[in-house]
Order: sequence, then C-alpha cells, then structure tokens
Amino acid sequence: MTAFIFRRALLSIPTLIFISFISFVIIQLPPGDFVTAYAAQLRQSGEYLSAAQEAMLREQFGLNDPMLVQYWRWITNIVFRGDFGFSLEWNAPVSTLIWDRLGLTLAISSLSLVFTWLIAIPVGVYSATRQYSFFDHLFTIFGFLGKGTPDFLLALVLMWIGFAYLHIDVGGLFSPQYQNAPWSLDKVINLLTHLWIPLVVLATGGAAGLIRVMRANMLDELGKPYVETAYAQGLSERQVVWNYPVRVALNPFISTVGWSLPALFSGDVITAVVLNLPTTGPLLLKALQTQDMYLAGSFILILSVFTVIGTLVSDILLAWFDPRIRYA
Amino acid sequence: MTDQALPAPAAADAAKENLYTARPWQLVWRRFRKHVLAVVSLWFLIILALSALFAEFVAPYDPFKFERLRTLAPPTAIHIFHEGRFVGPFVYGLERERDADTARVTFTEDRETVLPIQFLYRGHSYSFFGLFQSDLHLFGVDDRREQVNLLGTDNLGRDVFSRLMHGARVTLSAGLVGVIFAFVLGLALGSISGYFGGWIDGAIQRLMEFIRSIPTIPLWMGLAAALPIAWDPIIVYVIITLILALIGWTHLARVVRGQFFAIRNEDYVLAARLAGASEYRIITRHMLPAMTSYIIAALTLAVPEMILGETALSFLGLGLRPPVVSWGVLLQDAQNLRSISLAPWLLSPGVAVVLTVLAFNFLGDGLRDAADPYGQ
Amino acid sequence: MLDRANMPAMDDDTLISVRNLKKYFPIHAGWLRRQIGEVRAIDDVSLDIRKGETFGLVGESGSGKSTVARLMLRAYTLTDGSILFRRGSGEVVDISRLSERQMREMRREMQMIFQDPYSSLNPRMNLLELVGEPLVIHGVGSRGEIRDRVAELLRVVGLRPEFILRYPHAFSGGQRQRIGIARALALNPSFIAADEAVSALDVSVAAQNINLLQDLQEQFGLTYLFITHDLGMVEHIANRIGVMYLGRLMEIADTKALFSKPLHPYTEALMGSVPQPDPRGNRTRKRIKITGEIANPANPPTGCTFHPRCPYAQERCRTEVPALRPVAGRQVRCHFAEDLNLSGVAA
Amino acid sequence: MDTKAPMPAERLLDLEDVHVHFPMREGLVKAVNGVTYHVDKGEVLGIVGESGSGKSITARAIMRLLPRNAQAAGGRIRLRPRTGEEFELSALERNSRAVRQVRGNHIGMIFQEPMTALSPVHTIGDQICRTIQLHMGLDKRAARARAADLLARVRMPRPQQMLDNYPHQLSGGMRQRAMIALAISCNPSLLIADEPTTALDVTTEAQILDLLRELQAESGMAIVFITHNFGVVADIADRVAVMYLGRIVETASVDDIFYAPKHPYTRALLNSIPRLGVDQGRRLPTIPGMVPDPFSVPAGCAFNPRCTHAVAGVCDVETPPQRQFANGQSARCHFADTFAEAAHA
Amino acid sequence: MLAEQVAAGALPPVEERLPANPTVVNAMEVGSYGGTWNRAYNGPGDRWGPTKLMEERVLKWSPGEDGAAQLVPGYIESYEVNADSTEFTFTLLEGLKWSDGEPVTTEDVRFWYEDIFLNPEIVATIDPTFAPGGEPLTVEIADERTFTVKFAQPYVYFLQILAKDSTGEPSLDRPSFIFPKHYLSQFNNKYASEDELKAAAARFSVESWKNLWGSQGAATSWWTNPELPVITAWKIETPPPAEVVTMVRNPYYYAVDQEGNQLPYIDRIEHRLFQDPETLNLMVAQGQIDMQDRHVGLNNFTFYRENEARGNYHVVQQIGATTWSLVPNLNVEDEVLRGLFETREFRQALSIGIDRELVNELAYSGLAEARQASPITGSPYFDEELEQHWTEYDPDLANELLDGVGLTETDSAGYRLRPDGQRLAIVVEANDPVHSDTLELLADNFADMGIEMLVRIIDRTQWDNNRTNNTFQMQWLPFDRLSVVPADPRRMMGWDGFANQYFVWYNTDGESGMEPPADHGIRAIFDLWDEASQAASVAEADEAVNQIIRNVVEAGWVIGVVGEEPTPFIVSNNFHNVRAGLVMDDVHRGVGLAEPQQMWIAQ
Repeated sequence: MTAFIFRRALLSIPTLIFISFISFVIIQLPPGDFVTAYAAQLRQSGEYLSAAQEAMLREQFGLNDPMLVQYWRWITNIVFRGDFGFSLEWNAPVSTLIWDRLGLTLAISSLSLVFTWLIAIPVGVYSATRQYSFFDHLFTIFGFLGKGTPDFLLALVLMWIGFAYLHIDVGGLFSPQYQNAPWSLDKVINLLTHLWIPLVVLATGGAAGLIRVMRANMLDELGKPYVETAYAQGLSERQVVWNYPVRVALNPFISTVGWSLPALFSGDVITAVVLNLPTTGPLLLKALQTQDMYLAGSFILILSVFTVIGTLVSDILLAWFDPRIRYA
Repeated sequence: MTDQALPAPAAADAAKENLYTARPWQLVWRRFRKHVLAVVSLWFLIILALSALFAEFVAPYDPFKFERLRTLAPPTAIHIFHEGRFVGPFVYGLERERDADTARVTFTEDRETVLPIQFLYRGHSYSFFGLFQSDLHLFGVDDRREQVNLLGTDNLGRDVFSRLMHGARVTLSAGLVGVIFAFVLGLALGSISGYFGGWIDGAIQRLMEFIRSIPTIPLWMGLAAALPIAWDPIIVYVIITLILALIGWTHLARVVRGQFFAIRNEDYVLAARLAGASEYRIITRHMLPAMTSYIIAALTLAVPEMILGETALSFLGLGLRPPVVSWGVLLQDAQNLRSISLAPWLLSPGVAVVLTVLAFNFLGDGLRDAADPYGQ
Repeated sequence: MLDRANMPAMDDDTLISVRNLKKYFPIHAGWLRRQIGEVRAIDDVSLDIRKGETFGLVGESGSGKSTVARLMLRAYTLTDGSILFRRGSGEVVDISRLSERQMREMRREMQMIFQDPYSSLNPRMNLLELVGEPLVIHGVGSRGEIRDRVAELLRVVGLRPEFILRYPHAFSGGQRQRIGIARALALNPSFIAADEAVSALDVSVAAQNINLLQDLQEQFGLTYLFITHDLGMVEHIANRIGVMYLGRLMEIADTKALFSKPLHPYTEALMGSVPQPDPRGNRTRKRIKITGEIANPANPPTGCTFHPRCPYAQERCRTEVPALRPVAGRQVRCHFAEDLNLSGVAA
Repeated sequence: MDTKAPMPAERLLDLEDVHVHFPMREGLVKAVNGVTYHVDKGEVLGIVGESGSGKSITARAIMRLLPRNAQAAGGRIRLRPRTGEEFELSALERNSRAVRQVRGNHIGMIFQEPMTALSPVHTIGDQICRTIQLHMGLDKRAARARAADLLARVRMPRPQQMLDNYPHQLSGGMRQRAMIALAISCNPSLLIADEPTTALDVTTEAQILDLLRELQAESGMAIVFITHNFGVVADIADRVAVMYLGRIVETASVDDIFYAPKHPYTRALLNSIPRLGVDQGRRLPTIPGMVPDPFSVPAGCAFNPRCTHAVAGVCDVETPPQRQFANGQSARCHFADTFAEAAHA
Repeated sequence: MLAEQVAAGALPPVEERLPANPTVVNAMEVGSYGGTWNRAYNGPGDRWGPTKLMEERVLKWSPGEDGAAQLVPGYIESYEVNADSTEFTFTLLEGLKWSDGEPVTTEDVRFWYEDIFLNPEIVATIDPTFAPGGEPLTVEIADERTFTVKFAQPYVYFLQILAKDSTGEPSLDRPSFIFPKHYLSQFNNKYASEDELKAAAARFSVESWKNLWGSQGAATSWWTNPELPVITAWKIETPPPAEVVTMVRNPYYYAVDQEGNQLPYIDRIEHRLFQDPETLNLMVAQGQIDMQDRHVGLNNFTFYRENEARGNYHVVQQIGATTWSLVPNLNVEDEVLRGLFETREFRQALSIGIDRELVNELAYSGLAEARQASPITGSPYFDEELEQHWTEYDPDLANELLDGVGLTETDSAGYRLRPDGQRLAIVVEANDPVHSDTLELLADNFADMGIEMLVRIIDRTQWDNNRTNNTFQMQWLPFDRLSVVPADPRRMMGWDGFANQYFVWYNTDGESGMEPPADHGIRAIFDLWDEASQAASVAEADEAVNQIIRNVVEAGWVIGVVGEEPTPFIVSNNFHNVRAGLVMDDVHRGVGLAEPQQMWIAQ
C-alpha cells in the first residue's frame, strides 16, 4: 500500500511542475500585463498614468524580465518560502487574501457537498430499489431538471422568489446588520435564512448527476449474487441494502471526494458571483479579469495542485476502501 | 445424424423471426421505443433541430428587426372568440404607452383590431443560407404595425420567439462542433490507449491526468482575450470551443478506453484474430460497433454540457456576444432582476435551455438503456 | 533452449509438433515496479499431435492447458520454444517464428472453437457475417459464393441454412457452439483446437455436439486438440491424452493406457476425484482423492511441483525436479513412475 | 392428493404443486410448473436437471427469494425444522419477519459462484458474524469465536486468520468453504446447495462433496443438492428428483434412478453421459432435438417431441400423472409401468 | 458618538477640535448626528466610490443657489491670485488639524513640496499640468499658515485643475499640497534610514519602500492604511479586502453647517462588497442601501422606481456630463479607413445617418437626450447650436454624401465597397454588454448607409489598451468632462480618443506619437490650447477654449449620439440633504458636488 501511494505521488511530480508552468502561461495569455490593467482601472475613475509612470511600475514589478525569469522567481518563492507573492490589485499578500476567504469557502463547499450526498445517496438507493416506481420517475425528472438548469439562472430565480414572494433578505450570507456583528444565535439564524439558496443551487446541480450514478451502481450491485446471499441469511431488506450493495456502490462516490477537492477550494464561481457569496471563487474571477498576476497565478496553481492531489487522494481512498484494489 | 439438432420448423412465427434477424440498431431502436420520455425527447429535439435549421421559415420576424413601438411587449395573447363570435386563432392589436414617471412601457389590447393568424404567411423576405430567397413564414399576422409575438419582445422590440429560433441554430451547432471534436479526439486516443495498453496507455493516462488538472475558466478567459478582435465572434467561439475540446476529450477517452479494455478480452475478438483479421478490421468491425451505442449515448449526454457551458460562459461575459444570437446571449439579456420583474418572458431562452438539456439527457438515458440489445 | 541438432525430425504422420514451449509473465513489484520475477505459466511443454487424431489435454483450471492451445495458434506471443506445423502442401513451418502477417495466412489451416458460446460470437453479426468472416478476410470467393458456402457450412453442422440472416441471440447455447464450429470449418483447416468446447453445455446437448465433432473429424480428416477438465469427455473422444499441472505436462499416453493404469500420481488423483453416475460404483470404488489446491504459479513449489499434494511424495520430490521421460512407451514426469502401482478406472 | 394432510413426523420440507411464473415480453414463462417433492430429516435429496428446468427457481421459491417479477402462482411449501414449529412458507410475505427467521437460521443456502456470492468488500468473518449475531443473539466476541469455529469445521486452514480475509484473497475452493460455513453458521435443519461445485475443479469438487457429507453426518441436517451433474448426484444423494421443463419427472432413491429409471428422459440422459472407463470412442447416444424454449412448452408430456417412446395421441395430448411405485419411486410418464417392468426384467 | 468619547476623556471637546473659523458648508437643512450610511462597493478597484464621497481640496466645487457648480475654499481660510495668474497664495485654516489631532501647518506643505513632489524616487516625472511650459511650480512658505505657488508663465486654469486633480501624483485622492509630515516622514528616504525603510516595507508587506508611496501606496493611501492621518470628513476603519469596508467620522473635521454644528452628521459609512451588479440591485430593492451613487445605472431605472416602496427609498436624478459617442480613430493604421475618417463628408454622413431619437427611446428609455458630443447644458461652454450639430437624422442625405465621396460600388449584400475593393466594414468596440442594444441600433443605421458595423464587446482592459496602442477603428465611448472643459481639455485634443497619437506627439513635443499632417485641423486645436494655457486672463483663455470646442464639434471628429442622461441616485427615505439635478462630472468630483458631509440620516 505504501509502495502504491509512493509511486502514485512520485508520478504526480512531473505533472505538478508542468501544471505550474501552464498556470503561469495562462495568465500571461491575454495581451497586456498588470500595469496596463491597472492603468485602465485608474482611467475608469479619472486617474491617468503617464508612460513614464507605467514604465516605472513595470520595472518595479519586474514585468520586463523574460517570462522564464518571472516564472522562476514566482515558483521558487512559492516552493522555498511559501510566498505566493503580492496582489497588486488588493495591495495585500496573496496568501492573506486567499486565507481570509478560505474558511467560509470550505464551510459552504463542504456543507453543500454533504448536502448533495445526503440527497443523492438515499434517493439513488431508493430509485434503484424501487426501479420504475412513481418516485423513481419523479426523482429522475427532478434530477435532470436540476442538471439542466443553469446554476446562475436557478440562483437568480430563487433570489427573485425569496425577494418578491417570501420577502426575505437574499444575497450574501448575512443581512447587513449581522455582517460585522459577533457570532450570536440570531446571526446563525440569519445565516441559515441566507444559506438555503446557495445550498439548493449547489446541491441540485451536483446531486442530479450523483443520483444517476448511485442509481446505476446500485442497480448493478443489486443484481449480484452476494445480495441474494445476504437475503438468504435472513437479513431484512434495509440491512441487506445498506450493508452490502450500498457499501460497494459508494466506491465511485469516494473517488468523487478527491475530485471535489479543487471545487471545495474555489467553490462554485458562478453561483458565488450571483449570490454574492464571500468565497474564493469571485476573487479568482476578479483576479483574472484584472490580470492580477500573482493572485490569479496562485489560484490556478493551487486549483491545479488540488486537482492532482485530489486524483491521488481518490486513488488512495478507493484503494483503501475497496479491498479488491487494496490487495490486488 | 447431425440433423438431430435441427429444431422443428417453427410455425410461421414472423414476429419472432423478425426479432432474430433484426439488425443490431433495429433492436436498439425497439428497446429505445419503450422509453416513452426518451422518444418524446427525441421528437422534441428533431422538431427543435428542424426549427433551428429552418429558423427563417419558422420565425415570423427578422430576429434583428427593431420595432420602436413594440419594446418589451408581453407575449401576445391568442384568442379564438371575438365578442362571442368564433373567428379562429387571432390576436388583438396593441396600444403602447410609456409611463413618464417610471419610464415603463405598458401595452393594452386594442379590442377593435382583430388580426387573424395566418399560416404560411408571406412576410419579410430572407435568404435561406444564401441558397434561395423566400418570404414564406410558418405563421404571422397581416398588418404593417401589429405582430404576433409568441414569447413577447425584448427591449428593442425584437420578437423573442424569432430570436429563440435563430439562437437555437447557433447554440446547437456550436455545441455539436465542440462535442464532435472532443469525440474524435477522445475516440482516437481512448481506443489507442485501450487497444494497445502498456506504456502507450500509461503515457496517455498521464496526459489525461495532466489535462484534467488545468482549470477551465482561467484558460477560457486567457484564450478569449488572446484571440484577434476583428474575427467573427462565432468563429472565436468555435475556436475556443475546439480548444476546450482538447481538454474535454478526456472524459470520453476514459469511457472508450474502458470499453476497449473490456471488449479486447472478449472471445469474439480473439476469434476474429484467429480468423486472420487485421487489427484494423478487428477494431472497426468488432470493437467499435460494440461501443457505438455507448458512444452515441455519451455524445448525447455531452451536448447538453456544451449548451450549459455556452450559457455559463455568456454569463461570465466570455462566451458569444451580441449581435450574435444564441441562447446564452439571449439569456444574458434576461439574467437580471429588471428582466425577471419587468419582462419575465425574456427568460424563455432559459426554459428552452432547460427543456433541451432535459431532452438530451432523457435521450441519452434512453439510448444508454437501449444501447446493449444483448445485455439481458 | 532448443537444441537444433537434437531436434527430432517430424514424423510424416505428425501434423503439429510442439517443442519446449514456454510462456513467462514478468512480475513487477515495489516502489519502482521493478521486475522481481516471472510467472512460468507454461514451462517446457513438448507434444506431438498426429494427423487425424484427437489429442486431449486435461488438467485443473490454472494448469495452463488453454494457454498451450492459444500459444499453438499464436493467439499469444510465446516466450520460447518452437511449433512445427505441417501445411496442407506438405511443407513444415515453424509457426513460432512467423510474423503476425505471415501467420495470417497460416490461420486458414488452424482454427479454434471456444468454450463460451456466448462471448465467442459477436452479437452484432448475423450468421452470414460470422461464419463468412474468415472467407471474406481471406478473399475466398464472391459474395454469392460466400453465401452458398456459409449455407453449406450451416448444413454441415446441423443448422438450417435459412437461418443465415439470424443473429446469435436467436440460438441456444448448443446451437451457438455449432455456429462456432461452422466458422472454424469455413476455411477447411486441418487442425482445430477445441477449448472446453462442450463444457458449458448441458449433458444432452454436449453429447450431440461431441458426436458432431466426431462426425466432422471423420468427414474432413480433421485433427483436434481437445482441451477439457472433463475426464469422461476426454476419454470418450481423445486418442491420446496429455495431463497438465501447473504449466507442465505430467504425463502423455494413449487414452486406454492412461485410464487403465496411470503412471503419474496426479493422473490417478484426477481420475479418483471424478464422481461417476454410478452410485454403487462410487461407494465401492477405491478413490484416491487429492488434498489441497493447485499452487500459485508465481511461487511454485520446489522440486516436483505436485509434491505438496502427492500422497506418494518423498524427500527427493521436494528437491529434485523430475523430467518428462519415456516410461513404458509413454511419457511421465515422476521420479517414481516405475515404482508406483497406481489404479485406473478401466472397467 | 390430499392437500390438507399433515406432514409426517419425519418430514422436514414439503412442496406441493408449486408454480412460479414469469411474465415476459414473449409470453408467460412457467418456470416451475407444479413441482411436488419432499425432504425428510437428515436425508440428502439430489435435484438434477438441465439448465432451464426450474431447479434453482424452485429452491428460491422455498427461500422466498424469487426475483421481483416472479409470480408465485400457487402451491404450498411447508417446513418443519428441528425446533418443531411448522412454517407454511408459501403463505408468508416475501421479506416478512417469519421468512427472515427461516432464512439463514433454519435453512442455509450455498450458491454456485462463491466469488460473487460473497460480498467483495466485507471480510469473511464480518459476513459470518453478521448472520450469527442476527439469529443467535451472540455478542461480537462470541460471534467471532463461533465464526472461527465454523471455519475450522469446514476445514479451512488457519481459521482465525481467515476471518479477516476478503473473498478475493481466497481460492475458489476456500471461498466455497467459507460460503458453507456461512450457510451452516446457525445450525440449519436444511441446507440448500445450488450447484455448489459446478464452478470448481474436479479435485476441489471432490473435497467439497466430502466436506458436505461429513457435515451432514455430524449435524444430521438435510441437504437439497441441486446440480446438473449426474456424477455428483450419484456421489452424494440419498434420493434423487429429476426435473424437466418446470416439472419433476421422476423421483426415486439414488440407486433406483441410476439402475432402474422409469422415465424415458432420465434414461436418455443417463445414456448420453460418457463414463470413465466405459465409453471409449463409442458414439454417445443422444436425446434428439433441443429443450424447447420456455414460451412454447409442448402440450401433453413436455418431453414428448424428443421422446423415442412417445405415442402420438397420448403423450402429446395428455399431461401424464405422477405414477407412484411401491419402492417410493414415482415418475410422470404415461408408460412408466412398462419401463418399470423392463428395468426389473 | 463623539460626545461619549469626549465625556470619556478620549477626545477634547469640539471647540478645541474645530479650527478657529471653520469653513461653513451650507446644509440643505440642518441635520441631526448619528447613524450608519450603508452603501456598496465592488472591489478594491472601487476605491473611487468611497474616495469621492469625501475628497478635500484647497478649492472645491460646490453647487450654488442655482445648482451651477462654483469654486469655494476648502480647508483654506483664503486664497489670492495675482493679476497675470502666475502666483497663487493660500492661507490654511487656523487650528486645522489632522484626524489624529496634530495641527496642519505649512511644514506639511514643505514636506509635500520638497520631500515628495521634488523627490524623484517618489514622483519620477512631474505631470505637465503642474509644469506648464515645462517649468514645474515652485512653492514659497510665507508663515505657518500661508504659502505661495508660483509659475513661470500665466496659468489661469490652475485652480480648476487643483479642484479636479489635486496636486497630481502621488496624491490624486488626497488633499492638495499637504501631507502629514509627522506620520509620513518615517517612510521618506530623506528622514528614514535604509534599514528603517526596509522595515517599514516589510511591515506593510511590500517589496520596496517606494511601494509605500504612490496613489495606491500601502502607507500613503488612506484607503488601505487606517493609521494615515487625514483631514477628510471620514477616515477608514476597516480597509479592504473586507466584506464590509467601514469608515468613521473624523472628529477633527474642519467644516461646520450654517448653524455652526461640526460636520459630518453621519457617524459611519459601511460599504458592502458585491460582485455582480444584480446583487446591488437586490440590495437596493431590499432597502439595504441608504444612499448610492455609483454602480446604479440608468438601464435599471424602471426597476428602481418600481421598487421604491418596497425598499423605502426614492430615486434622485442627477445629470450626466457625458455624451455617449462613436469615436473614430483618426490615427487608425488602415490607410483607407483613415482616409475616410479624415473626410469631412464621410464623418457628416455617419453622424446624420444615426437615428438618435430611436437610440434614446429604445436603449435609454427616452430618458437621455439626443445630442452631439459638446458641452452639456449648464456648462459655461454650452452652445445649443453645437449640441445639435449634425444630429438631424437624414439617411438620404447621408447616402448622398457617401456616394459623393466616391463610395458608390456595393457588394452583393448591399454594402459599399472601399476604394481598395473591400467591403466597408468598421469594427466598433464597446466594453460592456449593456451597450449591445445601442450598438445593434447603430449597426442597423450604418447598414442603411451601406456600412457594415462589426460590434465587439470586449473586456474593459483590452478596450482601454486598444486606444493606448492605437489598435482600434472606432469605439463606443462616453465622451465626458463636458462641463468645465478647461479643467481637463485633453478629451477635446484627441487624447485617449479620436486622435491619441496626435495628442501624444503634441504632448511629448514630437518625441513619440504621430505627427499630424501640416494642414490637419488638429494643429489649430493644439495652438489654441497653447494660447489658452498661457493666457493672462480667464476671458482670453475661455475664448480659445470655446474655439477649440467649436472646431472639434464642427469637424465632427466625434460622433455624439445621446448624452446628458439622468444619473440616478438611490436615496433612502430617511436619508436627507441629497440635492437633485447636479451635473455629475469627474471634473466636479462626481458625488462630491453633492457635499456628502452635510447629508444626514433621520434616526
């Protein structure tokens, strides 16, 4: 097992190096650099940078160096000093910016992930054990509806419903009065009244697919002889289903844990933008739009690294969870 | 002696013989037909595709034509009885008024003007893909000023239904192009990976892992900004779609590879080899046909992803942009509270997206279920 | 290694001669996946099959009998050894040295029948395409001729020619097996390897198909390599039998001789294990039953690979690898073949 | 037959006219079409038949483990285990408490494919312990001890260690032993073994058969042994029932079946089996034709189109009744008496 | 809020905090203290939203009785300009204090002048606005409160420039002339050792001490550094990046209302972060915004109006000082296109071929005004004739004119062919999908003239870059600064618009950019500005400026479409003293003209 993990980790290293380089290239793709973006932004509010000032800024930020030199400076700082650089846009170290928002992001993402699972697994199991029943069809249709509705549209419509019909505060995670208030029961309740929309939006999108996966897996597993064996031991249907086939059918879910790692980190960008969630996703989007090089680059790098790690984690978890692979 | 094994000639059981000699796709079709939702979806998509293809004919109005006196008109109510008298489907004229205070435009029905809906109506002329000129439309009302707007109009007085039909053409074809490109790549690399295995497989797997770890949104944003501005937005979009397909193929490749691994070990493949079949023949005659239905199902399920991708990118301002008419672009118009509160009919492209995605999903589901006629 | 000078010349009546056939798979392990050893799936198998005979190959699953057949047909690449084959033209070819392309031509003369009548027929092809495929591949005849030939073949194997457009799913297991036989016959091969050809079939159907195979052998002068784990079946159909254990041949003998008096303890044990449809006989018959299970080929026992399960094993068996050697006109791989008095099943 | 008759004292299991139907696209399949048999305490009943004869379905009907689309279309199944209570299984709900109490507890079952019949993600020990805890109310530790004990009883090497192994770590024979341990874990009165040796090598098969015989001798449980292999039946069974197309065509003691079969099907089948040391090179007698497909079972005697003794106007019209013979043998053939005399002659 | 702090002894009483003669800001009505002003901001780049609420200058624009903007003294007691506008003398308020209570003196002016303005490490190049004729301004300190700014040549528009740009880099968003020496000297290389500077840079986690300076400098930017002493009405409390950026009132603010109450009335301002404009609209409709000027657009006008009751607010309309225009690039690299753009008849055709009323009606809900790009109503440079120049919709004449310039050949699709045989197509770039409706209408108008308009909505950054890099053909641009034109005349001179390269040539004395042809009208514009900037009197200068405007508008270099559109302010019903009908121009410092320090919230 350790050999397996070690080998997989070793194989990821070249991928990571390549990925870091690609991350750097992606943010260099658009014409112009941070200074032009910065100048444009100043111009928007009636401030102008002269050519000389622009040149000075470029010199200051080392934007005139060859790309490889810039890359090398960037990556060595990250690897050897844990220094992700400085966000020119926010005037703050990248790590602080990301760190600030990571807590809530992780909370919302994992909550929605758990929520998704709490929906998907029982519904998938139900649909499989009662294949072609009324509720199976109903869940199927709802699942596809959830899958077929663009997230931003759903978020917008839910927001509208909350606003126009339920007359509740929507958008963000807190009403203004609780925004900076210390944690209290009221604040938690306020959070919950805001949280349902993002949870519903994120969960419908994710659950739909997982329900299908779970259902299909369960149908496969339910037909296998060991299920019959379990029944033949006198176990009740509930005991049989939840102890045996569900346990096997969950394997693909376990591999999605790893895959969700980058998503946990970035949250769902679009939903977060629409719902004004204080997560890292909108920060990423903004960083890309303003070509905030170090912030955007760090984001892409972290996302990519998380993807690679996620794959690794999935493989390991799967191996660990499924004895057939573990002892293979 | 061997004649022993001959079954007694069955009583002319045509149905059964039919089943026995049916081509594989016929069996797929038979199983598919049992899937009511999938069949309905198929029809829906066929009608949609035809409408998109013949958008000029189906759409009563020019999707780019402004009507200054019909901005944000709600969907036209279609009546049948006028003052208790049967007239057949008709619409009333509209009277427009702008609220000086809130600048809202309101419409009231002018109960005097009765405009019967005409089918195969001669309206504005158009050129069908540059092939021929025509002015024939599926329906319309014969009036210089009044219109029938099934889904209302937008803030420039353009007919939303007509735009929806034209948008379908762009959205569906752009989605297909991307999917097909991803499909070609995925099929090629997946089958190479699955057929040869060994270090080639290892290399391709590594490549896939690498490609999958590139985050999409940043890449898209970078590309969108990097392409020359004077290029036609549709071409830019298609190019970006193609480049994204360079990433999107991994999913299909994994499916194909898995299938190849499974089928490679089937005895009938070995049998073909022992019959002296070349690798090309084995792949094309034995392995691929076994996968076609899976692949078609996978494709069917990939198209809605592309459609949703288009709308999401439009939302981020990275996809198609006006004046191109696509569903994403139309939805962009509607994705604000202003539209939801003042002109909810502008959300109809959203409904179209949901229905289409739904239909593709049902179709894909049906195909997947029917894919293996020899499954049970 | 094969010693060319000592290679026995192939007798005129020998169709196929296998010498020192080996198939090893590397084993990788550890952090760097270095090769740490090999699985000797087939080790040093030599056998001759005479024209027109049926050579039976028996053994437990995992003994490598199927692998031998597939190696002989070059379905797999072999690690070492030679396979001499006498073509219809009389020319003797070492097919172990042919390229895949050259081999394609040879495939007209050597064919295979598979165990699983379900997975061995492409469900997406009808009988015309299935049975006609070898004809198409080798460019034999026009479309019409192929159709006629397929109809003829179907008739030969006892299927109605009017079913030519049916797909395999329309047929029962036994019939499918016949389709497989028809396909194997399509190019008039001289040699057919039947890999557990009737094992998956019900008794009554298996009997029909066995009879068919015997009829076809007579009719077309076929030579069979008949692989099975069913001793009753192999005794019934084979002229000579090879007994395999853990990738090695343990004993080769004429059927009658083998069954009446096995020379290898494994052969005896195998026979003793077979339950007979004869309750009284079962009760009275002395049955040597084998203990334990076949060893892992990646980690075979030292000395005689059979010694851990052998009731007659002695110290020498643990250390010394016995050679396949001629004993009383047969070949046996046992140190004590001459000393043991083993019991067979002869009536 | 008197359906109200109480079960004789020695009776363990009694099936009366059991029917199981499957509605299919092509028509109604009567997979089990009036099966009647019984098992006495401590005896081994072999059930032989070719694939599609309904032998496994009947076994599942006893366990109330039929697939969801199956229709239990009649008949009565009664069980009186060692404990003395009597269950009318056919009257119980599919997954009812009473049925679950019978399953695993009074009746153990072994399946053909030991690889797939055990959960791949649970250890052998877990799977056995679960059953023990369920039916015997033992705590975890006691259950584990018993499980180890059971593994030892099925001659599993290193039973303690084996408890923590997963099925895929074991060889086929070992898996089947584990499966047997699971089936007998609660001292059932009846063991239903559905083709337990078909997937195994002859050498292993012989070991498993020996094991079952020993276990049966030790515990006195009865076994219903389902197989298509006459050799196996001859080896293990006390009595044999032969099935063809959803019906029992003949029941008799094992010797009578093999040496004095009264149904043409049994005779033909026995003839078509090559026997060691007997049939060398001889052409095998076969049964003409094929088993008809289950949608078009012939009228009258289902076997009549393939029967060399069929008499037109009788066999293809009338369903033959069950003929009972003094020695306990019974056969569903219009002319069973004729063969009886022929055999004894 | 402050009374409590005074009572607690944390703060001296108000008399001690105010200057001796505080500046009086006339409140619309005398308000009451307290409250938190909720508004929204959309990211760190939005610092101008909060900044413009409270910018301080020596002279500020203030709405007069009639609403017309006029210059009034800010934190100075008085100012004097000599006869030929070469010397400007300012006297700081007596007792003016920084927000930490330290007095503001001419030492702070000296610090600014000597250690910042003339410090090449901090200000690398001095903006031409502060060096007319290439000679930078000089400062003379008279006494503790008085100082004089001198120029080598007359500079009549200096006060307007001060009111707009303050004293330029690095202090655009800070008061003119004064920098808090007692705080900032620790970051200045003239006062601090290299090690101290390094430590300071590390403390603010920037790479070099120079990054502490500049308009976004970590130490000198009020927006990010809560420690920085300011004289503005509010000071930052929670800087970005934060979900809510907060500002609290400055207890030492120098101004009072007409009754002598210290301003501002409002205690705190909280700016909530939003990403998507819809979120802001939702906040508005939900009544979570007290007053918002930025990011509320005309396109949502109806939505805002219809939700007034729901959100308990009303919409106050101001006037935008822009004209949305099609700006052709006279420097475009495509020779043929440049030739056409330089053809007067061609420009006229484009202008009169546009149905401005239609655009106004459909895309601006009829709320804007169809007009040419020219000074807006209420501006001293307004001219009705210029406003209507070439705005009469006459497609027939437009086509005639185009035929007249030789564009008579057409292709199969009906588009005119350029002299080189290509289809006459013009790429028009805009930076926001909001404009796509307008541009589709314009494209339709162009099509009627046989010209294909290829509309491209591109990213803002790219859109700006294209002007800087001279890689655009035509842009859809808000032609702004149309009220007090001489405060920033560069728009009219082609800068960052219709002839950026010519302007660069002019601005760099021919070092870079493109030289305009000898007979090009833009040369006259440059000459006129030279005249205006050296004029000794305002009248003389204004004459030249008016001539510039007339020349530019009549040449039709910019094709104005609609402008003077109402700029909505969202004002909560308990939020008071928001004037209506003000001209919102960057020159006036936008919302600053409405004097937020005198706004108050009913408690």
